[in-house]
Amino acid sequence: MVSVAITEDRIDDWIFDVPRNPDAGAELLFTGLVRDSEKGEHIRALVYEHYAGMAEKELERIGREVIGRFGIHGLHCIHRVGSIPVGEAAIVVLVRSKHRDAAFKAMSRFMDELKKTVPVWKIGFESTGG
Amino acid sequence: MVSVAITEDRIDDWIFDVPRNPDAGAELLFTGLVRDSEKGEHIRALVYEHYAGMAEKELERIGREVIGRFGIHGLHCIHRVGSIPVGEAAIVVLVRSKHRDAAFKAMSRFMDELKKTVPVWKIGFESTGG
Amino acid sequence: MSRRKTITVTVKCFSSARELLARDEFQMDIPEGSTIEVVEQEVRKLSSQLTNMPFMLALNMEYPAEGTLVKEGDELAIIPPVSGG
Amino acid sequence: MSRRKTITVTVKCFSSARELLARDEFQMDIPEGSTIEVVEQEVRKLSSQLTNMPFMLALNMEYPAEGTLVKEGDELAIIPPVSGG
Repeated sequence: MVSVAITEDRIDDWIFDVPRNPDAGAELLFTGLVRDSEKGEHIRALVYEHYAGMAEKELERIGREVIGRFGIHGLHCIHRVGSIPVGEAAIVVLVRSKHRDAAFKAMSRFMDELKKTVPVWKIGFESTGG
Repeated sequence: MVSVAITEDRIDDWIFDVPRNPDAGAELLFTGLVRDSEKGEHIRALVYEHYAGMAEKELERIGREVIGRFGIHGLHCIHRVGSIPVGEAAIVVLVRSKHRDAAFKAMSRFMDELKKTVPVWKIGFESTGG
Repeated sequence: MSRRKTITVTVKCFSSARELLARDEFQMDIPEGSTIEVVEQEVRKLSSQLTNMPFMLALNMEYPAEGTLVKEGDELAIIPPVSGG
Repeated sequence: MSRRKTITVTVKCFSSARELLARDEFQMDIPEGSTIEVVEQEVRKLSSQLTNMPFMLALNMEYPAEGTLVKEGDELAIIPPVSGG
């Protein structure tokens, strides 16, 4: 099972409201956060844009691909866009599986592929001071 | 920074109350759950025992080792023992780091090492029916 | 000798491509029966800075297979290197 | 000809080792100056089922380095293959 979403709202401490399989032995939650510097400059926030429609489709495609490849139970992802302050989450991904190895591999591949093909861009940042 | 704990209480949805570095870009949370079968038999709960004192020391040693090896910001772990019902968490581990690759590697190694040396044992299960 | 028929497609621009072309999207006329590779060449001719810029061209919100034919009304998008997550 | 001095250590038993030996822990006398390897041999002699059982011996809540000397009052523990996490 795959679910994906893109939002301009805050997604910190996001809870995916999806039931677990009774034979789920591993759950892995990844949170990608906005760091306090970008290209050596101290920043206050990062601004993300996305290609609405395609970004969701592409996230879902990659999600399905890793489910098939690693036999995990499910992958759920929410990506925030717009202006994201430092320290807040840009992405939260949940993977559930029977065993932990598959969860680790699926999460790692999902993030690697996302960073190659999903049409989301950091288009600027708000710097501190000045 | 490492913190470890062992408890007989429920640890599902555990929140580690530790502050993040401002340059933390990745957070990985692993939850190990009790599955509904053990050695082909349907079960209701798994019973864990541990070597009090040494289990904590060993978790901390491995935590320090992966922090040094992968340069992550912190690792925090809580392990439940006693009787754990199916679907509930036996372990929750949080890793924080600047980049996601280090977080994935650190989590993976921590769990691999834990399963080799930390004195915690599944000593029995409560089967369903009968 | 009949003139070759043309079709019209929409091209969306994102990130650095939008900055370069100074627009969110535009219409483009291309010969009927053009493959995605032919369209990419046409797009690269729009600006000297686009010529060697790394980008992928999406077709109807997917990355098309090699040789895919572009049709009237299709939505294309210039996808500069992505940086999500 | 003086009798060789002995020291007393505590040995804790966990999981399958506790079942086998039917106790949580016991005291054991060993010759002074014994290494952890010598103590392990003594422990394996306690039960025929222990002889070839896979286990590690912890010393004062750590896995000792090869050749570590065991001292009076030390806490040892029989650690069968672990299964936490």
